[in-house]
Amino acid sequence: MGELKLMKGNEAIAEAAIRAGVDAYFGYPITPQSEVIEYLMAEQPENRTGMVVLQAESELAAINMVYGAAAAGKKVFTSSSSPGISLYQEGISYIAGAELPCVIANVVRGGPGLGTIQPSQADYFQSTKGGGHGDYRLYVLAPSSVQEMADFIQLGFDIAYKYRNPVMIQSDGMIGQMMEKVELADQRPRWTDEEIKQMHDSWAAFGKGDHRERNIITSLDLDSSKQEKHNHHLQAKYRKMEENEVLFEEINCEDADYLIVAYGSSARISMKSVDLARAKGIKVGLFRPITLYPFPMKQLNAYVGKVKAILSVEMSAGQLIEDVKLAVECNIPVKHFGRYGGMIHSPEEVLTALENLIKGE
Amino acid sequence: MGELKLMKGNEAIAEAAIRAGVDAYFGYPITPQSEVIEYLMAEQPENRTGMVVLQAESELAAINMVYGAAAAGKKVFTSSSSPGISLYQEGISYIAGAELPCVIANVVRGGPGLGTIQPSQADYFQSTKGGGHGDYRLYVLAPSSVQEMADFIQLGFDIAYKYRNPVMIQSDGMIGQMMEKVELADQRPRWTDEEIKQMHDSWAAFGKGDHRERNIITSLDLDSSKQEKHNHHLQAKYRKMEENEVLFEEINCEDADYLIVAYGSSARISMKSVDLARAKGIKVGLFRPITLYPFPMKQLNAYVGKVKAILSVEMSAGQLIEDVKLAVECNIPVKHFGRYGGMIHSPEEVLTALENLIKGE
Amino acid sequence: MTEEIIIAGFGGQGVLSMGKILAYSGIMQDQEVSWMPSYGPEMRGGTANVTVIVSDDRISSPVLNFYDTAIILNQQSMDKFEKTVKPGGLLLFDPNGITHPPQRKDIKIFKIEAARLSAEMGNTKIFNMVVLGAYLKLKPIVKLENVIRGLKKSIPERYHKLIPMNEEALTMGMANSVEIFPA
Amino acid sequence: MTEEIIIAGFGGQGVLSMGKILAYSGIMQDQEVSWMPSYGPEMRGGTANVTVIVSDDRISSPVLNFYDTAIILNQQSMDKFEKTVKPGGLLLFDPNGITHPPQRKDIKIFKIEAARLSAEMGNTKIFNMVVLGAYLKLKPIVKLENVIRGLKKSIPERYHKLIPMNEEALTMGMANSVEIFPA
Amino acid sequence: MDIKDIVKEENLVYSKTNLMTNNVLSYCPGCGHGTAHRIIMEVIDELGLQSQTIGVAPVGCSVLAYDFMNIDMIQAAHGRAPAVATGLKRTMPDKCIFTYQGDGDLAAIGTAETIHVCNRGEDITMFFINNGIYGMTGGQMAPTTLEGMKTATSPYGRDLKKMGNPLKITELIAQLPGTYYVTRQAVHTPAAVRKTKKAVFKAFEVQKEKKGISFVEIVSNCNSGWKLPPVKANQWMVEHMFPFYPMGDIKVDGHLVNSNKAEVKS
Amino acid sequence: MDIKDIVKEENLVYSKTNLMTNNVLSYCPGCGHGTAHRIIMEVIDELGLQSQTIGVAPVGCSVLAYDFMNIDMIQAAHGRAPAVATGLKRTMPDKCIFTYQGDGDLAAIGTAETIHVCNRGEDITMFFINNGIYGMTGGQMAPTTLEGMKTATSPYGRDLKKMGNPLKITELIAQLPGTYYVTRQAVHTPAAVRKTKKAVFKAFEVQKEKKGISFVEIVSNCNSGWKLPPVKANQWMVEHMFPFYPMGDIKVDGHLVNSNKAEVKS
Amino acid sequence: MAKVQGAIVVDRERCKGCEVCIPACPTEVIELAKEVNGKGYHFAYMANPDACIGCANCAIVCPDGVISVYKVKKTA
Amino acid sequence: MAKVQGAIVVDRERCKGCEVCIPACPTEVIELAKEVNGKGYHFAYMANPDACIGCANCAIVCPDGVISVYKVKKTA
Ligand SMILES: Cc1ncc(C[n+]2csc(CCOP(=O)(O)OP(=O)(O)O)c2C)c(N)n1
Ligand SMILES: Cc1ncc(C[n+]2csc(CCOP(=O)(O)OP(=O)(O)O)c2C)c(N)n1
Ligand code: SF4
Ligand code: SF4
Ligand code: SF4
Ligand code: SF4
Ligand code: SF4
Ligand code: SF4
Ligand SMILES: [Mg+2]
Ligand SMILES: [Mg+2]
Repeated sequence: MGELKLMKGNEAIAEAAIRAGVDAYFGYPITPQSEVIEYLMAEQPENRTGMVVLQAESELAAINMVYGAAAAGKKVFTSSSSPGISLYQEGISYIAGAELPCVIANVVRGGPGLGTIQPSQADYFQSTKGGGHGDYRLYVLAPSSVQEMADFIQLGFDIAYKYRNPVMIQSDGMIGQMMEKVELADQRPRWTDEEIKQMHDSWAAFGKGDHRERNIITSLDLDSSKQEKHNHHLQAKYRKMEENEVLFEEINCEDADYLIVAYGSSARISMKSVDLARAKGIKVGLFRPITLYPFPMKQLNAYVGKVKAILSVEMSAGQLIEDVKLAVECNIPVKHFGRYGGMIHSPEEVLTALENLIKGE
Repeated sequence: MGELKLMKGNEAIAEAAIRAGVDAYFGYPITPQSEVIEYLMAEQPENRTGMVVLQAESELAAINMVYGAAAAGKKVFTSSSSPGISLYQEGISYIAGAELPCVIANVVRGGPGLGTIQPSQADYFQSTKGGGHGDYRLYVLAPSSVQEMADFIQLGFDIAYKYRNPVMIQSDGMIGQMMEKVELADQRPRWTDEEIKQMHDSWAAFGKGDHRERNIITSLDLDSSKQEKHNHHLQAKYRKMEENEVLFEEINCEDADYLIVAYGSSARISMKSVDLARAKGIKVGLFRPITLYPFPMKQLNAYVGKVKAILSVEMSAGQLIEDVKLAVECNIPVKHFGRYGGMIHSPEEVLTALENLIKGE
Repeated sequence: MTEEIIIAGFGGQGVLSMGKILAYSGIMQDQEVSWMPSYGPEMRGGTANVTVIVSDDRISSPVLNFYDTAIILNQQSMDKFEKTVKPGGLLLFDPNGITHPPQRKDIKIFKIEAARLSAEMGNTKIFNMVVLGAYLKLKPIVKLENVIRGLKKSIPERYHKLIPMNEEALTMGMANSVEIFPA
Repeated sequence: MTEEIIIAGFGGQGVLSMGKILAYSGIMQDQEVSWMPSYGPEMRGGTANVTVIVSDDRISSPVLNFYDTAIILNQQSMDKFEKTVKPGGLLLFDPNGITHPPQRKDIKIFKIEAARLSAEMGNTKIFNMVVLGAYLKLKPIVKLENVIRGLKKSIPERYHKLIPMNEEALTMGMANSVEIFPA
Repeated sequence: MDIKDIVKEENLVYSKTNLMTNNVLSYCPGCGHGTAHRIIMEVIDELGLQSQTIGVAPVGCSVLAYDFMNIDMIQAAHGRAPAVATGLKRTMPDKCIFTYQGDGDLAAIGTAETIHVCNRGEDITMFFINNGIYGMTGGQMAPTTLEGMKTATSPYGRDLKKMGNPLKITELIAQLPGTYYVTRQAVHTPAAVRKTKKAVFKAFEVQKEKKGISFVEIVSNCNSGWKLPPVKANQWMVEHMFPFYPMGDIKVDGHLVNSNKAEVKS
Repeated sequence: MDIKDIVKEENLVYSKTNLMTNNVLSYCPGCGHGTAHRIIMEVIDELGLQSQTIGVAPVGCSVLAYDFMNIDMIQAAHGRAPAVATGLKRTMPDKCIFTYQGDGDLAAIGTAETIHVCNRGEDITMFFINNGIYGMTGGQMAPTTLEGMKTATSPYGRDLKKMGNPLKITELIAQLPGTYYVTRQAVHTPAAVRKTKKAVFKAFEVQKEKKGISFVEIVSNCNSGWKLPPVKANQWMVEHMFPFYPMGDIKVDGHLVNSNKAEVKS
Repeated sequence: MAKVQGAIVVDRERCKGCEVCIPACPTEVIELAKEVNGKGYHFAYMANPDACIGCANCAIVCPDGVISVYKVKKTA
Repeated sequence: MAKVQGAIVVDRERCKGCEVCIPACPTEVIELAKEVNGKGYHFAYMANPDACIGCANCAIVCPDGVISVYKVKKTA
């Protein structure tokens, strides 16, 4: 068993990055996630593992530093919050287009605009359907605990390198700011230059040896037919992820008449609502997508014919619900419940919404 | 009847902006829409109407210049193409949050990343579901002709001011670069300062008179409960748009056994496919959403029970199709057909896809 | 066992660190814990609060509307949180600065004069430890030894010399809470 | 009436403006028109083509795979577009630089030596007008007077003095196309 | 003479201008932002410009300036106030437009907008509150953070090799032909406040004359970020910030005042 | 002596370096980009750095540099090459990293990244191709476009009052402590090419010694944008660009060469 | 001889006890109160009212603008 | 006396006929051909081969790097 600590989600993700042997972090401060870079600066990982930490002059610079380091096959991590992530969009589209592996954390806050600094889940569309231009997808993980904040770093890099695709960890101010017990993985060594060469010589730009052609990192192809081919390749990759990399959790679902579908902090709150409802004799289960993209379409669809209705719960005006509807192909009635703009729903409110759903309101 | 001209879509939108009495254009060059600013610079609208045209140092600057001028109640227009629009996302979220009217044109090109400069429709999700952070919506118009490029400027400003909401005109390299006959509206005078005061004194920041409190343009409210109220207000506005401002076109749909759903340049191509199919005896109609948001949900749903299947055609790997599916609530089978990454499908390819759909492939 | 606690007061009263020590103590005895603070610039000179949950089982929601225990350290927090104590629950407060004492009859109410006591001990920094002591006397959800272990984990090594003083404060708190019976 | 035309050649041959004049001519006689160019930096010194549609009805797709007429002005374009002429359609080409003349038998094929003729007229700039004249002789979809009106609309006022010369080139083109019968 | 006899309406010689609202300032005790706000509003009041002025404050501690300044105001995105101000000025060339920006805002994320608004020479006034730190987000390193200075993201002090040099953005923009009046001031003493107020007057005059950018840097404390009580923070500022960011005019009437001062290098 | 006797393997004194690929350059006839590419590749070849070098070219006519330079290359987003290079250099401090940027890229959209990479003094080399125009997108005005110069977005000539001043970004970054070697060169004549090549050598040496930024501006033609045939374009460049952007070193060994030259004002 | 006498009025509830006014006063008029206001701040007050000359130094450096200054000419 | 003689080889198909090499040549060796290459460009060639001294000036300014230069010492 690894080391046990009480940590904020923001600290856990930072510590996990050091331990995952990440090579570099680039970021720009923004509430509610500035603890990520603050923790890293205080920990001086350059002394622990040689990991580089740099405060960029802006989010644009940060995401493009990520692009640069990732282009060389280096493990690179960045984090920001909603307005900063909007500024990342061009860079993210480039990273996806150039097929670079990296992990990006969005500790979501209330929007739109400057909004609030309180928790929110209103960046679901942006993360899952592409806030940037073009047809691309991020692998989107939604941690619902501090432990998952830590765990999803390693998992994220595994996927990022397996598919050469950017990975988004989408949490929010609640998961970022709360402390929980976290079991930390043991330190992994950073990849040596030799290892990087062995693993990524076919694509990474770390200097052309005589044994191979030059490597080029680009998302450009002025020839549309080649660009389309590249897009087909990307889409095939996404189909593979949809086939193989879906993650989800089912809590009390076996005998459920109703389902709550919720992710991240909403799922945590809804767990309590399930307890409250069960105490009242309502047979409800919680279906928690862990990957927001690829969304557990088939897995949720399996409840067709089994549950009477679904309550889609999110801290947003209604984004997750579209995927829930698409998943069940309109064969189960789905209703939305959510607070937003920085407001967090209480377990009791979710229960009430569930009761209203059952009453058919 | 207004003046008849042969113009590129990009030129038509620029000329229409002058004639609509727009106060300012801010933009940054990018293919395939640089003709917009080039036309404006050549026309010197400061001499024609007093309209200001400024080449900004970047897209970030451009969208925030738009924010500034719109904040004062001025009619302001900008245009860019996919990578530039990704850079607009933070600004767009602010504009939506602060409820500022303006018109933004995206002449979409193939992505992701730098992609190609050829036409594409892969920014559908970004435009309609929010590429920026937070729960907000743009009113999204999809012109499918040069005439509509011109017409949607005035329509766009009407909606923008009616709802105090940003409007997106989403076309692509094809509509932007092609020339067609266009009938230009007569010149409208720009609003005088007095008119702006009369119409927008309740909110616009052009200088506080003694007769009123100061006006504040902001998207910030650190108090989440107030921010949530503001979000409720925004959502109510979007519901109103959904109720009142949906636009669409139906071609050969009365007796149709099958529907093609397509917008913009895809709709133009599909019109030809409908002709080809009808010539072969296939009863197919074209349903063209003109507003991508609000999407013609009810109007498309009206075909439930009437048509056997729908082919959703777009120059993208599959974005429009999600709204089509949500609209028909899975009561009509829907299949996607599209070329992408800068490739344009031919009328014949669409026909083949339709025939395959009918054959049940 | 699951204990759901809100601790609320001024920013400077050590509300967050009290919660943190409590949470760490839970970890020391293999329990599940969560610690969810209010955050943001509104804390600048303003109020602060933290929700702490200690449980034998997996913790569901880290934010709550109702609590087993509310520890309340200023009037604003009293106004906000008195009503959130579950029936039969506990409200512990420091009367310093409280102008409207709690009125509920369906909960247990205790006061601890931690501000006075810590001032008397000549060290207002241990104020929060006095409060924590009082709480643990009333709800011994964590053992004192685990609190000390938790303390060691949650403060930097260079301050470990202050632990005996903190222990004293805890004991002082344990000895001095007084039950209140609303009129 | 709907006429779907592709005009293809080198960037410098006036391909795009020929299409534009043709489209403007259609407007002059109240027809619907569309003009869709290839665009982008690949044009830099490379090939250019434009699809022009002139019709009495609303025009559907401005991009096409098959055409009623192909006007072809270099070999690369011949390679690409010979096969896109609809059966029974027209292929008009300038033989200058054409190494593999068209071979199809199911279409009408005409040549116009516009490069030579315009050189002989001492003005290579009117090359494209010679080609246009040849085309209009074969498919008189727009009246000459409307072409002149279209010309006036599509070139700046200060060049209007050149219109007579353009007219001459059109006439020259009309008189000089030659039908080809592939071997 | 009794205090009551002195404290009478007719004897009032100074009180907060009405162009400051009655909302309680959101700033930490002793923070220079409040004083800077008040001086600017006094000048706008004295110039009779309330109805003509639109202020732009981007993100930073002063993001809530609109709660305090009794004029039409716009809250801008982080770093983009110069662009927003350009949008305003270009469409309303006769209005008085100013930005009020922190050092993180103006010299980090907003560098491009800062350089280009100055290079274009827009007729606006820029107030630049340099406290060497990101106040609002909890005291992270700013471009203007001094060598060795400890912040939340330079907890062992700013290390120039790793974190770059403190940036004299004011000297830099003074080099551009679009700037007309550039000065550096402070608000920690009565004398400093009086000088700054004069500078603010001059800045708005330059704007009125449409001579290009007028730019007033105010070196200020950030007690919370610096982790010092206000009076000590002001002392620290005089001892550490002023030597690196020397007080006084840098460019007047379009001319650099003194080439020593205009030296950008540290 | 017959040509055949001269044209023999053993008599070869100059031919394109193998570090340039055999792909046909996508540039317009006579465009200086090709020459600039070749010189840089020759130097990398001569220094034996092919396997150590990673180039970063953002959007601009040279976006396809990766088709021509026979080294590992990264195509960056418009303006962001300095950030990309920072990501590379920070994680591979011993590799040789350069950016190759146009004036639109480096001095407009990328201003913040340019200023900050220079202010941090990253150990990278920057090549700045200043042709006073946005070549790739069809000849729009750049920050470096001269007063009165006609472009697609200044069809009546650049009007300073409306469009801002031509920006001497090179002089500006030379003021920053993070830059060590800053020079302005050209590639229009054999002599200029030879000088530029020396500058490129020096720039890579500075990088090897980790002294901070080495920055080589190359003033170049854009025949298409300027609408002049190549040789005329070069003449125009000498007559109009050089007076405003004078040739020569601006900063050597960390010191400004000559205060006249380093004057940013126009 | 006419001597100037002044007085200040501090808005107690808005004063944040930052002490910036104290060194600004040339005549050492101001101190912080032992009591706190509703926000928990020790507020400024005229500890030495007779010394006040109404120079407004305190007021113009007060970040929160909570000081009003009054001044009269007193005939000696 | 040993005199230097040179020669250049232009890759005709890659030459873009930009003429930049022409003024670079100190001995006026180069001209553009009347014919065009496959891309339609008039390409550079040694119009005056005897004058070539193999100085490589033309080659180093050729943007497209299409000139190779050869040089021999010729004994007079
Ligand atoms: C795009 C974006 N990135 C980051 C932030 C977070 N943020 C808010 S203010 C600020 C910096 C504040 O520092 P400064 O501009 O110096 O103002 P101060 O608070 O010191 O007065 C930052 C990083 C944000 N709001 N938006
Ligand atoms: C975000 C973004 N905005 C705009 C563009 C369009 N664009 C491509 S290159 C370029 C400018 C090119 O000019 P310069 O950097 O001077 O390079 P040059 O072509 O002159 O060598 C522009 C505006 C883009 N690709 N991406
Ligand atoms: S954090 Fe610093 S800048 Fe912000 S209000 Fe407090 S003292 Fe002022
Ligand atoms: S457009 Fe200009 S910069 Fe680009 S290749 Fe042509 S000449 Fe060179
Ligand atoms: S300066 Fe103002 S806020 Fe500070 S102590 Fe004095 S009166 Fe109070
Ligand atoms: S007015 Fe002058 S003398 Fe009176 S208290 Fe203030 S600073 Fe002191
Ligand atoms: S410089 Fe090169 S490309 Fe240009 S004409 Fe001479 S040989 Fe040809
Ligand atoms: S090598 Fe020298 S002499 Fe020979 S052609 Fe070239 S420039 Fe002229
Ligand atoms: Mg600051
Ligand atoms: Mg350029």
